Amino acid sequence: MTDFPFLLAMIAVPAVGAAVVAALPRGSDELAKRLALGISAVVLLLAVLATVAFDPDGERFQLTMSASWIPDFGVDFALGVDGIALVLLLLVGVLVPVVVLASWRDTAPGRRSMRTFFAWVLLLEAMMVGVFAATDVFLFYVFFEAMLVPMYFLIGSFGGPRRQYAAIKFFLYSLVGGLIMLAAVIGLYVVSTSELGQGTFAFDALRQLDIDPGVQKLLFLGFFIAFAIKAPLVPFHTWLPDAGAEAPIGGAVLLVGVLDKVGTFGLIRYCLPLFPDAARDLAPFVLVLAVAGILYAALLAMGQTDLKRLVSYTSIAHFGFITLGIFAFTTEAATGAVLYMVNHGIATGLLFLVVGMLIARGGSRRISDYGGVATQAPRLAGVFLIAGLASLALPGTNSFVSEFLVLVGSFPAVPLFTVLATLGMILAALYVLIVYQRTMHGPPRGVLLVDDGTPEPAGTDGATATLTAPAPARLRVRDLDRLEMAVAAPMVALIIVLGFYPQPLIDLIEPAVAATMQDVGAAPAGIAPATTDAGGTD
Amino acid sequence: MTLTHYLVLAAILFTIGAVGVLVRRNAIVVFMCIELMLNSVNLTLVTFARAGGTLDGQVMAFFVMVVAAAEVVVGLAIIMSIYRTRRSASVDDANLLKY
Amino acid sequence: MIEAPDLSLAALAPLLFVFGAACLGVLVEAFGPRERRHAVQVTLALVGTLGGLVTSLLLAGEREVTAAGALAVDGPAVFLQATITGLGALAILLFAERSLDPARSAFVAAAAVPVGSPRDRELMTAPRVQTEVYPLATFAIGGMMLFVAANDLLIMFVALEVLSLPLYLISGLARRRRLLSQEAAVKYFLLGAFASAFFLYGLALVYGATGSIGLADIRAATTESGSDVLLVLGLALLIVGLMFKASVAPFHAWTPDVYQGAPTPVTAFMAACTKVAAFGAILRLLYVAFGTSEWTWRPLVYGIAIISMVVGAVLALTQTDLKRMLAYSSIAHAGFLLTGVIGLSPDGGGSGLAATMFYLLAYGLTTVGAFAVLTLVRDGDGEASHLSQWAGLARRSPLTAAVMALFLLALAGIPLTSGFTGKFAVFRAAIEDGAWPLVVVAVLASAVAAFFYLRVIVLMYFSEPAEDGPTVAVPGLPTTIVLAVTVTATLVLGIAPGAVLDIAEQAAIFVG
Amino acid sequence: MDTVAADGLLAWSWLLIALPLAGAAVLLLGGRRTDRWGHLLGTGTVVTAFVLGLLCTLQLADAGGRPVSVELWTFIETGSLDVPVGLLFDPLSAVFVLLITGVGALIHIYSIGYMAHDPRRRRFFAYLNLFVAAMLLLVLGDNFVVLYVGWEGVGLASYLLIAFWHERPAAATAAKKAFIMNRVGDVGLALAIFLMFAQLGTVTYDGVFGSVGALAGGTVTAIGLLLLLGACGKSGQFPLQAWLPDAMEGPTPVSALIHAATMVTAGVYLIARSAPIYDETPTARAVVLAVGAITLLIGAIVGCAQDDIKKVLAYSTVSQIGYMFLAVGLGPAGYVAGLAHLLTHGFFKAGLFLGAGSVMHAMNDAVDMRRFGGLASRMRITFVTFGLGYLALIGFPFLSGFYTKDAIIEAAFDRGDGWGYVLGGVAILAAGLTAFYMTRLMLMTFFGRPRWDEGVHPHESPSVMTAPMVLLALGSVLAGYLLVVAFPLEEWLVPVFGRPEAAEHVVAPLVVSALVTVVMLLGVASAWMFVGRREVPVTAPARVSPVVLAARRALYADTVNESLFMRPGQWLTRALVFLDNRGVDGAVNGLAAALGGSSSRLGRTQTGFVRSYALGMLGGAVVVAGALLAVTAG
Repeated sequence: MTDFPFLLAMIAVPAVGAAVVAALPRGSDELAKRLALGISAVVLLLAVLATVAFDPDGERFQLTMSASWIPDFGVDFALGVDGIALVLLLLVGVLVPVVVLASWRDTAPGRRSMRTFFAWVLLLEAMMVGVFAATDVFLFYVFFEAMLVPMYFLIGSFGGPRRQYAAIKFFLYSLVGGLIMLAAVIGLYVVSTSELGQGTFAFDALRQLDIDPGVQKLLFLGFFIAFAIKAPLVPFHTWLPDAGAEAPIGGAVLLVGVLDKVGTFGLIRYCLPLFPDAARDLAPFVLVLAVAGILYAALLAMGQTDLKRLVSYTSIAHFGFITLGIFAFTTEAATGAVLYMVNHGIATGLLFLVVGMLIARGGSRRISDYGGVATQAPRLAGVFLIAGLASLALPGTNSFVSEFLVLVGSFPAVPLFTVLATLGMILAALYVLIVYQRTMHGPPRGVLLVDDGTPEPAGTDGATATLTAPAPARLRVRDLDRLEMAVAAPMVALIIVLGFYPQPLIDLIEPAVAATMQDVGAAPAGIAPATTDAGGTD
Repeated sequence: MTLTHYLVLAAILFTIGAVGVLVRRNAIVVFMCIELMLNSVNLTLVTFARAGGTLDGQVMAFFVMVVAAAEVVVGLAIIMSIYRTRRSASVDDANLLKY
Repeated sequence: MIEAPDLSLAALAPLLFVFGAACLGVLVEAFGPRERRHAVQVTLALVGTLGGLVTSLLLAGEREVTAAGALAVDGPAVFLQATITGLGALAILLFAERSLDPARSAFVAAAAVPVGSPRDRELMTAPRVQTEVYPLATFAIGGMMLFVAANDLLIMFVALEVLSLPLYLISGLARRRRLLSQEAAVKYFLLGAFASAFFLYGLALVYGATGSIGLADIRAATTESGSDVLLVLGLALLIVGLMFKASVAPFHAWTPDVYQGAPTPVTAFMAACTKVAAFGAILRLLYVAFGTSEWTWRPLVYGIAIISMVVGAVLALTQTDLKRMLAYSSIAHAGFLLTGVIGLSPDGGGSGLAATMFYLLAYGLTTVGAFAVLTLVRDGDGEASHLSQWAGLARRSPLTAAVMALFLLALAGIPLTSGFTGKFAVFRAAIEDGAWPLVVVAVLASAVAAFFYLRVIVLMYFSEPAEDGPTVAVPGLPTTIVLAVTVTATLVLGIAPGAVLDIAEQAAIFVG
Repeated sequence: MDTVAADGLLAWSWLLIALPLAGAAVLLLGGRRTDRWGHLLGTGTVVTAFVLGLLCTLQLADAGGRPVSVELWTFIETGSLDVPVGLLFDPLSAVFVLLITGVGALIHIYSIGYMAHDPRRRRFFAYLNLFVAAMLLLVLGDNFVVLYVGWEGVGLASYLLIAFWHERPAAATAAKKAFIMNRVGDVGLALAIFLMFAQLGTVTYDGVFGSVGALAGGTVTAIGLLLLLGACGKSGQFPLQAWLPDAMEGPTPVSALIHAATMVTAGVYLIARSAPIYDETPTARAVVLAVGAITLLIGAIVGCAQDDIKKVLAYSTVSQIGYMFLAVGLGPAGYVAGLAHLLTHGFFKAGLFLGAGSVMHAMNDAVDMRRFGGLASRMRITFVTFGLGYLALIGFPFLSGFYTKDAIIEAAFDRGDGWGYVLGGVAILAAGLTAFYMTRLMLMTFFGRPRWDEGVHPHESPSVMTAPMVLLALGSVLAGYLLVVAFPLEEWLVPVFGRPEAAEHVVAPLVVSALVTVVMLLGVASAWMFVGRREVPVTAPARVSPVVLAARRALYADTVNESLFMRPGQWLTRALVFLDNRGVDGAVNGLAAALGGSSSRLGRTQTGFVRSYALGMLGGAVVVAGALLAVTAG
């Protein structure tokens, strides 16, 4: 079973699929989306099978395969996953079909051809799988950069009014980071050349190098800046609100749900094991960025007037938590951080989806254009609330587990930062509940208001005339229909199941994280905090 | 009168040519200035040949002359064609392509 | 009784092929029947260049100095000759394209006829075409091949002129917008002549300083006698002359004007082949003749590289004409190439040489392709090279837009395209030589550069097409071939560059 | 006392949580097809849970109250952190299980009538079920993390129920306020958990209580204070009391169940549960005392000036929970007293709220007591049950409040030191105030001339509503006697708190009781003086003493919150948004603009004149030559 090249298949299937979908004749959007759904479902299946084949307590990297690619540069096409990458692959596998399903309706006749849209999504999936599965730094870099292209076209061709600006901004930000990283990658290669005789990009070989601290710092920064832009961390974040706001919902979900995870994934997969000394020395600064991001972005989220920008800012705050967890250098926190990546993908993904459903009804992204939706679209409101609660990490939702782990794990190592970060819990509650109250609660108002006496379309819950506030004003708003429920249901289910029974994922993640922590030379947290004090506080 | 004098003279000629290129407007004159530069080089070559006691330099001078001649042919052709269009040989008039 | 100098015809086969074809072309021009001339000329030029390509490929691994030490047929020479002939053949194909322009050719019917005269107007639409361009171009190609193989300064100078003079002429032969074309010719000619004068004076000074013009002898002289003022001045002037051809800032001023004014196929030819040739000469000069006194010119090249990258990238930001934009981008690329030159260790080893050569190949192919696409997008009076006219091109012709996007991404150096492999190679070479600050500047510059490439993609894909926008002509066979070749090359060199890198690696040894 | 694994029925005690949870799930997922029978299902689950809880308690009693644990599954296990999902069924949690399921069941029944006409009744019962489940998880969890899960779970349920009529802006806002202020407390609880893990490496009750003694005093105090912060948030104690009165925007059964009987007493539970920790830290205990004392005064004072019947009861709740905090703050001496008062309060306050709900039901949901009056004759049952609850609350002799409140006051005096007298005094004073405002409420509502709006025709509520009121009224009469005299709670809780040494009374209980009764009667009398004798104005008099004004404004709690947190927060947010757009993003865009500008400026050098190009080249040549010479020379 394990000798089946799962990872290669997970890259090849969507890539080929993308080509096929793109090659379909004009006007075959219906076929295109069915095809896309099928292909992404296959990838999901492969991901699940790969998880079955994966042995958490076995080798660090499993399902490996390697083929020489560019011998002159010592580049191999080497794939393999540890627990960290595996759970992220599962996330990709889950999100893409959902996204395809969520874009089902966009293939209306007269609209812009969605054939290319699905092709780009599938290509993006292939790239994302590649970036997580690569065990060769060069290969990782190639996917890391190439990933930009499909997302660039997704934003630029299918996005909102300011999509050109957003697309270019997204691309340039990432490219700048990527190019700086390129310099560092080459530097790493040169170092390996001087140490091992001939240069290599193999992650495992590079991990063994001992690099002079000064050089380490430079290389670390090279990688870190790229990942900090990708994640994004304050102050490299301003591209995300634009991109997130202008991207089509499907694109936004993949952008914030998966693409940005590459940043945090890179931090824990590359920055820590490859440059342990630099990571330890610079941890305080990173932690400052992380905590600043948590509070700063949360406050900004409260100040937003645009639904999608708001969600983007909440994500920035969450990335702060993830980074805190990674750079606290304790197994608990780092495990929590990785789990957070998955959970955030699901929770924020759902939040984007439901926001998109609301926008699809109102045709406006402005928060102030909505009000009292819950009175006539209880299912919509319900899903919105669940997504929101997951985003504020309410116990019982998946995010709680990860946020709790991050904080409880970081506290022994960096108490001060953790306390500050914990205040983020309050801010999170604020920004979620404020937007929820403004859009869902209160008397009906906004763009959905029925000004003329037209009867509202069917499908709404009859729950408008309450014995308390007989509101004469009514909204013309459909409640979630079958398709939309089908989109939301799996996410909601995941949120709750993982909220109460996260252990399977943790069991996958922990060994890999523990190994990483050994690379950095950090012990698990717990009774003896002194051992893991990353110098954050004093 | 030592060899240095010749070299200096050649340098001066070269400079004159270069300056001429900068200050003169008429394409023909500009081109002649360039020819002057080439010829100053010839002088230099010959001088060095003399100094080195070999003939290479002199041979090179011949090469240069031939090349210069070819250049003249091409150059005048081009200048002529644009002159016939614009009725002016001023290099400053040819100024459509910029920025 | 003078014994003839040793002359290994085998080693010179490529040159002979090309020059032979060129001379025959002249004869055909003189005696061939007009109506069949075009076909014959094209075939001749293609046979010549392709023959040159094949023979130079056969010469792979050849390392000898021949023609009384005047020519060095070694790895780099052969590799670059192959590159030049290959790119040259592609350019010739572009020259030969007749189906795009209703006037059946990109070249003027009779260059001597004044612009705007009645005769000119009537010729404008006449089926008559110029065929001198083919022998001229072939001569230029021959000159370039000579340029990269020249093992003494005089040959280098002669080659310089042999490649330049035809270029001056054919850049003035545009069928449309003749005024611009002629202006380009004049500027190119005057500045070119000016530059070669500098080169020549440099030659003289070096000769004076070392008593010889053979690169090997110069190397010997510099190694033992060190470097006196004459030598250094000479080197400086030689560098100026070569940098001019390579359109490196601050000697780039002619590039945008000439690229814009010249007929697009010629621009493609210059952008690709001239760069290859010029860098070939630069590499040879610096590493064969002055390899041992590397420390003298290294800081200079370092600085020039930075200037060139920054000037090219920044100036291109605000261009509105595609040809002009590509011209500035070629200046920036010259800077990137110089980072490769920096990454070359004194003994001519190191990965710099191979990297630079690979970059030249990749860049040349991509550029030819990009200009080829440019020739397809036309409106009433010829090519529509203004950016605004490209808005929404993807709706009109998805394929054209996709191909152009690929080339632009390659020029921007996005992974899985040849541009990335090239950038990676030269940056690696530079960092191996400890020049990481230069590389940091380079990556920032390429980030800036990425902006204007992206802007074109944005226009093509994300903007609504203008109603009176240009039409996309259906390429004829020649252009189709060119596009097919360049697209494939751009992808192959990006996805599986191993083989070519190997070849470059093995070729990367000068015969000293 | 060490715990044993569960057997028999206790092994099924997880059903206590599962049943209501399943009910909620069915009702929420079932959609409109469950509208017809949804409320019955909801009530059924809780009643069943009550029965089950009763049986479990009996089995526990047979086992001599020996704590029983039920391990369910591993919640989180990584590194040195191990969080199981386990239940702990000991006398303390048993008491709460009975209170929650018992009162819960009654209020479910009541709601069937109260919400009969609400089209969203099904969802109402779903939320109630959800609340019961979460609350049971809170009191049954065997470690702090599970407690935390329940803790925020009840917060969610309370949010949903306060905002049940969410088209009312007031309700929506109140719900948000409640959740936020609770979250502030939750942060404290969370930090306490982090600290436990950091210092003790465990978060289970056994682990923490077992080794807390070994900790440095400072750490223990920190843990205690952080726990207290959490308790204050949940129980509406000073300084986080402001949300509780607003929470009255929710339907009245919610106010009765969540914001009177059960959820708001979770804080007391937390502190009682954490007794081993507080036993180690007098400092934290002192703070608990202070909080309790301050809160019970605030509640009592503000309660005197409110005209909204539910607000009066709400502040009364705040004040009564203050009593409980005061009690548990006293340490071993007070735990039982506090819990006893918690139980009796659960009965009579729930009863009072249900009565108030019945009144509102009759008055078309009016809440302004100034527009009530003379309802005694129209609503007999309501009047009687409400009256009994009232007597119990003000501590009328031999009703439940009398026993439990006196116990607390005695315990306060028994501290012996000066603080003991201060606290006792405060408690007694508050007892007087309680008597005052409750009497005022009674007078304004049930006596005097009717001051109803036109179109109001008061009528007794249906029996489905009155029956629970009657039962609760019985509870409020008897509970005190049963818990203190008949089946002493003290005995029952011995397994948890151990047997406290018999305190020597500094003030004889009889004296205390007498004193309390006198003060209480004074309060009643003064209420009669101020309210009963004269006509009640239909609109509140504008010109009143600053004290009354302050009391009406809830002692400016909201004003403080707004000016201290809300406004600065909003200002900060606006400032940051500006900074982010202009500053951070502006910098990037500025850089881009700068590049573009320099590009066009640099482009000017490309003049198009051959000669200037030549000049450029010449200059370049000179520079190159110069550079090379410089290198070689230097």
